[in-house]
Amino acid sequence: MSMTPQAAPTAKIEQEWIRDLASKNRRIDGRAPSDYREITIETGTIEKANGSARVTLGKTKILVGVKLELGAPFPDTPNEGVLTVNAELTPIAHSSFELGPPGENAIELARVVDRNLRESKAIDLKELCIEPGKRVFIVFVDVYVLDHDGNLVDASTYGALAALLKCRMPECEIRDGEIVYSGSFRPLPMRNYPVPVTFAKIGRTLIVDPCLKEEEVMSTRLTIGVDKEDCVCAMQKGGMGTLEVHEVTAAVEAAILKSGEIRKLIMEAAC
Amino acid sequence: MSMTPQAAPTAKIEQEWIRDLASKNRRIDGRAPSDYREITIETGTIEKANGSARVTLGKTKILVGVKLELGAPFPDTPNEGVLTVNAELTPIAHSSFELGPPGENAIELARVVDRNLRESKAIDLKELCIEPGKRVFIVFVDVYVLDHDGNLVDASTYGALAALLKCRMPECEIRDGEIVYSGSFRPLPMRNYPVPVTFAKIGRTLIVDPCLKEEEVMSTRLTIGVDKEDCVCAMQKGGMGTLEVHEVTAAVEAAILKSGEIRKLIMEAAC
Amino acid sequence: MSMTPQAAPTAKIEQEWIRDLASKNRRIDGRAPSDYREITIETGTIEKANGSARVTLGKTKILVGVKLELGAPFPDTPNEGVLTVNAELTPIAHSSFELGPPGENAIELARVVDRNLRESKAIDLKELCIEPGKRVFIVFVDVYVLDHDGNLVDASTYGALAALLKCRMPECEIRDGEIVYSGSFRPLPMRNYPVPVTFAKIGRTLIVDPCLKEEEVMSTRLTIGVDKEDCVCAMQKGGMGTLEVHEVTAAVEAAILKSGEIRKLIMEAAC
Amino acid sequence: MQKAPERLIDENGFRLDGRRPEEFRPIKLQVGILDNPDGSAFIEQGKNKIIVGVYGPREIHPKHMVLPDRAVIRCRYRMAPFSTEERKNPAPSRREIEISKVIREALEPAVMPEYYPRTVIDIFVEALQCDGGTRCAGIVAASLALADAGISMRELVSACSVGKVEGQIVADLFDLEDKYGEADMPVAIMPNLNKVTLIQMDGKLSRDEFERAFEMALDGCRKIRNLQAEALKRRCEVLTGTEMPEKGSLEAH
Amino acid sequence: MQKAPERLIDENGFRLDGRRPEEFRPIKLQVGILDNPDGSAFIEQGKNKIIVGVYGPREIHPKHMVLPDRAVIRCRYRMAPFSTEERKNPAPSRREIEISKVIREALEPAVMPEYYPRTVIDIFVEALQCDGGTRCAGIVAASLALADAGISMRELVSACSVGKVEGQIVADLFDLEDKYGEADMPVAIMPNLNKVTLIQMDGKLSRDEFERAFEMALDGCRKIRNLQAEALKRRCEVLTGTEMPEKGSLEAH
Amino acid sequence: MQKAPERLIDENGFRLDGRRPEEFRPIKLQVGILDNPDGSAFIEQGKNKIIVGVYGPREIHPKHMVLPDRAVIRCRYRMAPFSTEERKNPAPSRREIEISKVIREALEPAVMPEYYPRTVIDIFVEALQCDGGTRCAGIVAASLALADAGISMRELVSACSVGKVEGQIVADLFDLEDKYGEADMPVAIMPNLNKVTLIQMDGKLSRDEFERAFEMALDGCRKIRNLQAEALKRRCEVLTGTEMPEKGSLEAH
Repeated sequence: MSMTPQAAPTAKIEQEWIRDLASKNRRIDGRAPSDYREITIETGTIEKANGSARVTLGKTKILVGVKLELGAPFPDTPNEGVLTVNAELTPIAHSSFELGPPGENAIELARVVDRNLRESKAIDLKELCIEPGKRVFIVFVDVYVLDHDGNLVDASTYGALAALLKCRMPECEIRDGEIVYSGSFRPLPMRNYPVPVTFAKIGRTLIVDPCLKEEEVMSTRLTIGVDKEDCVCAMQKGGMGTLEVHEVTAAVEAAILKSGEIRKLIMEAAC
Repeated sequence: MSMTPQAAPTAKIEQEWIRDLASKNRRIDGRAPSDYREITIETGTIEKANGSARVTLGKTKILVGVKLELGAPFPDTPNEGVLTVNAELTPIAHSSFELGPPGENAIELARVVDRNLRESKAIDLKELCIEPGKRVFIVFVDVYVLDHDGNLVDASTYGALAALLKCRMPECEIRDGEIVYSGSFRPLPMRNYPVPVTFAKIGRTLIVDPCLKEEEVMSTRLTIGVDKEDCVCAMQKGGMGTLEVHEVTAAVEAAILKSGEIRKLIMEAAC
Repeated sequence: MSMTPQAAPTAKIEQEWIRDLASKNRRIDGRAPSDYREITIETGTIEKANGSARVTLGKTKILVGVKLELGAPFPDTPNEGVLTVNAELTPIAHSSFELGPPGENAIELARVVDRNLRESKAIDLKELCIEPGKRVFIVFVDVYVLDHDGNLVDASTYGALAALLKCRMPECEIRDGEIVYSGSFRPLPMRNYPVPVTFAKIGRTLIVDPCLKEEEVMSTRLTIGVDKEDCVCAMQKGGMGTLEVHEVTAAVEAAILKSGEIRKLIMEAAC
Repeated sequence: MQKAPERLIDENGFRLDGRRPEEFRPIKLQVGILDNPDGSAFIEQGKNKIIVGVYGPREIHPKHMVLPDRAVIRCRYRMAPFSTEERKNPAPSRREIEISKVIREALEPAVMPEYYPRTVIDIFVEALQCDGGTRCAGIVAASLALADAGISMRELVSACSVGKVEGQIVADLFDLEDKYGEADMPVAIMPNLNKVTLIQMDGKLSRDEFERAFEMALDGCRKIRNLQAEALKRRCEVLTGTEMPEKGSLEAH
Repeated sequence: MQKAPERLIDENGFRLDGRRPEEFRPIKLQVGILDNPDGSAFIEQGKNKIIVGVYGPREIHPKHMVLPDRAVIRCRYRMAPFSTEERKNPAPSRREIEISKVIREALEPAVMPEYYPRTVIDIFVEALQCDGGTRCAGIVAASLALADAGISMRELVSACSVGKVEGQIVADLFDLEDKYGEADMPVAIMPNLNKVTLIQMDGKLSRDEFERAFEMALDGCRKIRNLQAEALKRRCEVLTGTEMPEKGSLEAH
Repeated sequence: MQKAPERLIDENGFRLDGRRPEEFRPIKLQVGILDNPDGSAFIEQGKNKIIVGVYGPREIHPKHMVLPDRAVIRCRYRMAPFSTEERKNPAPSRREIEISKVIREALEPAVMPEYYPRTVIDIFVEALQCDGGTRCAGIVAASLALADAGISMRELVSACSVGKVEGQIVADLFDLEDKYGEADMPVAIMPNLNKVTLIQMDGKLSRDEFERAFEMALDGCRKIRNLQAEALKRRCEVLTGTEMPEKGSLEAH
């Protein structure tokens, strides 16, 4: 059951200060409203995964592992592989993260990452079919949040995209009903590169890439996923506040601009 | 773990009054001890279900949906379809109903509905077999309680019976190991029409069809399911009280009489 | 999540007394440090199981049932049957045992029993294969603790071993892809007979076979499983205390000696 | 199992259910249809059938969930096992958990929880039959149920979904269009305050398409606002005795 | 896997286990066989083997479950994984949950919980081997375990099952008869008060058959009442030192 | 799927990863690599990659878990879904539950919980990649994370695994050796106090083999103790400003 969250523990006075700065288009770490924190992306961290990437976004640290497994397709898409995104807010990443099955925040995170990848048709799932209706590759994208300083959606999606770009799938064919692996590997059939840009509304100001303290003050969050053709492929409003109509359209415009830079960064890290 | 329930919130004085009335064979809503509240049954409410029915029993409101799916038979009955009854006490139906997996009351409700249908052999499960040992129809009967004003067992079973009577199963056959649907539908093979009659013991009086306030006062509940041949097909005593031997036999006699009227009503609604 | 347990409810003064006795190599029930309580083993208690045994170790009472079922092998051992050990600390066995899925103590218990059987290669799992990669026997060993007075690991493993020694598996073969049972039975292919010996450290004294009050006082527990060739096949340290290096080696030596006696007792009970 | 239709819009511009691209499905609304909840409402929108019950403000358990200066709002969106083409497993799905959250966040801005400190307001959205756009329909009915429960609100929340099907921007996608179309975008607003309280999007829209779709959604919400007001008015008339419709029917007026 | 037997009653009127239709299986009862519980009992009835432990009256956790004027009674019926033909999954089944409830409700009328306000009495029924009629056997043993724990009771609860097999009313069905027979009816009473505390029925009985079966069940319960009294007497003798049987054995006298 | 290798030690006495029997894998340790936890550490040992975060001493919820005279220590060992050859299901396995317990019990003797009554110290061991001996590696890193959090400790806990492969006693088994070898024995000690805090064994060792293996493990732990001390020293230098390495990297020095 979804429930009004407890108020953030940040001191009121610090919250006031963040709001005050925002009203002057300024931020606690000196960034402009449209600035991202430094993004670093390393790939291949986890050798046992088919693909992996480690992303830092300021102090936020994310690890993504991609595993391929054989399994059955969904009955209504017998010719397609399966994409499964899972996210864990590990308890080391923040003192408020709890043990147990994923809560609504982890589920929303996984579903927004999934939406970006799926709706932009980032992976050509048809090419993951080995035997129609029977055996396909299942792509497990596991997002592991290790240190939480805000904007998990963007960091996680960048990591997932980088890990997928680096992912190698084993070549195989069916002989006499049995799977035979050739021993060689090839990249996943990546067709699109969705890049979300996340905004936080503090007072009347929209900023991008909020850090955790900014998230604790923001009234509303808006994530806009943009694909390689500058089309919007995913949107998600979060938080208990509202948006003006013009804020939404302005955010879409800004996201289209911003996503290009970040995409370049991801593509470089993953080649 | 089953546990003595908390006392009902009804005011003591109102409880006294209900007991007092009962001792004079009277009831808060003016009914005689052997009177049911008004029963209305509508079918076809849920077009996406194979069968459905909405029952109101006074202010109690129940919705039942029946879905057919293909699946494997139980190993010890390879030639029979499968009947599965599930009941949910949705949290909108009463302020005391909790979220989460079904508790003992929901489970008992489902099992008594199931017992009525199964033990009276209401459905000829053998006719639901498509390929012995491999593929049969699974009949999912889902009872959804929407507004709780007592006597959920009777309302739910009436709804389940009506929904099953209205249920349409797709005609199909096996060709080369694959299921081929003809596109036409036929009724389920209904062979019996069990009708439970539920009694509540208040003081020394047995009444039928208790409303919620009566349930909060009753010491004992007794449900007697009667089939179309006036045989008893299910019984269930509930509550923390006792019954006299003659009360049980009197209830059986009364149930056999009463069930006939109600069966007629259900059959009319479902044709 | 594993967690420091609450202190035992035994009175401090009794705890002091037990420690004091231990320092003089004496015990509350008059045993010497190296003495086990009386062990009784009965087999065949549960006729519906393929094998069963009831063990009493002083006042500790354990029941073990073994069931064989057909199932699929693990993908990486297609020619081997499957051994599965499960343990339940039933709530009748001690006032502190809680309902619900097995906690860490029940899981550790099951895993140490499992480790003794598996690592000593007690069962030749290859002989449980019926159709490689498809159908094998799964051996379910279910340990049911009925009365807890300490040293559950030893009692449970002795019970599991006795039940397995008494277990009868149905003879069967594959004809035209179907399993055909001959109707006759044979023993499980038992190849080894692991016997754990459990030590408790109280103060600086190591005793064997602690009763519950001794367990509540001990700082450390050490179980050493010994196979029929006097090799160590399993070890498990428990508790929040430490062991001296020489204590470990002394315990191994003592366990090898002790296990022989106990093995004889189990073998006698199970023939 | 449903099969993918060959075309979602025919050569005359009609959709599979006969609607024009910009046409919304008819909506029936009914307020106050259950006896036990403090407020309730029912919405039928095409084949969507959703019933919402609200309990509260009431005491909260366990106590540590109390917020000292406002009501806690809880929301659960739930699909009945028989609500979909294939039977839905009764265990809560990730989809249901996410939708519960976005519905709560779409309604939070309209409620005035500071009036009810240390209490909880529970919103139960039961989707009895699902045919596309149920989160929006759920929000529309939940607004009414909150009002029926007498909870103080700044404004009603109205919601609808728009999207793209075979290259065209269309209103109010039903199930097949949602599944096989190119984009789906649920939007909720407080129409008289002109504030967006929900926006999500799945699919692919150019910036221009997005703006046309967004405009269509805002228009749709405003129209639904009128239907909501009418439904509340009918409910008031019932309560004040002006009219006496059949109480408790799942059929809307 | 078990197969359906061709006949359940042979031409001489004997059942598969050699009993006459009206014949009950032999019952062995033992009281006080476990050390840790406050009360315990063991019943063996044919192949049924059930052990019951009672803890209480004791403190209740969590505190909000307290009832101010009486003890809470909790009951769990549980089938061991090895108790049935096919291994039972250890997760609690719906069957076990229902039986826990009906056993509790069968025992509640006999206990005097008003003597123990603000406490809990826990009844754990562990079915070690199941062969038909385990809820009745569990009630019989639970009554004894409650008495062994020194809980004040109005009367013992006695229980047995009757049913119909191949058209005949028969007593005390075992597993195969339960499965392939025509009806099974578990009944529990407080014999000296002549009150029914449990009645359930599965199957098909005409009114006349029902009355004959019910009468047979009442008779059976009264006989079991005598066995229960004897078992308690033996326990008393042990406790007062009159006799000293092997303590802790799962074998009954 | 991995296949069983034909040999685990070649004719020249080298293991599959090129090590000599008595040779440990290289270890990289880094302390203080996460911002949110009170203490953190990272260990890389061959392909093992494990990160540990410690929170505490902090308030404990729920309150009834409080111990009046000491801190509660909680520990969770967790394998990431991508950490193993086959993807690991995210639900906690019995293996993880057992390892959480033995890690906690291996660390408890080193911590001085009596300094922090009524609080909890949480130790989260996240195995990001598993290649044999992860419980030992986790203990090594957890010790450092506890120290980094400023928790008072009697001594560091050092740990390593030894075992038997093709008849030889070998140090620090990696995954394939663990799986296809003859024995695996994880050991943890407080080296300067010479106390064993963890010992487990799976497999088959004669008494003589056990003693040689145990000695090898004790030696290994003492060497790892030095690496731990160095890692803490580096961390101190960072904190006191002597040196400024890249903070937050998962790469160890």
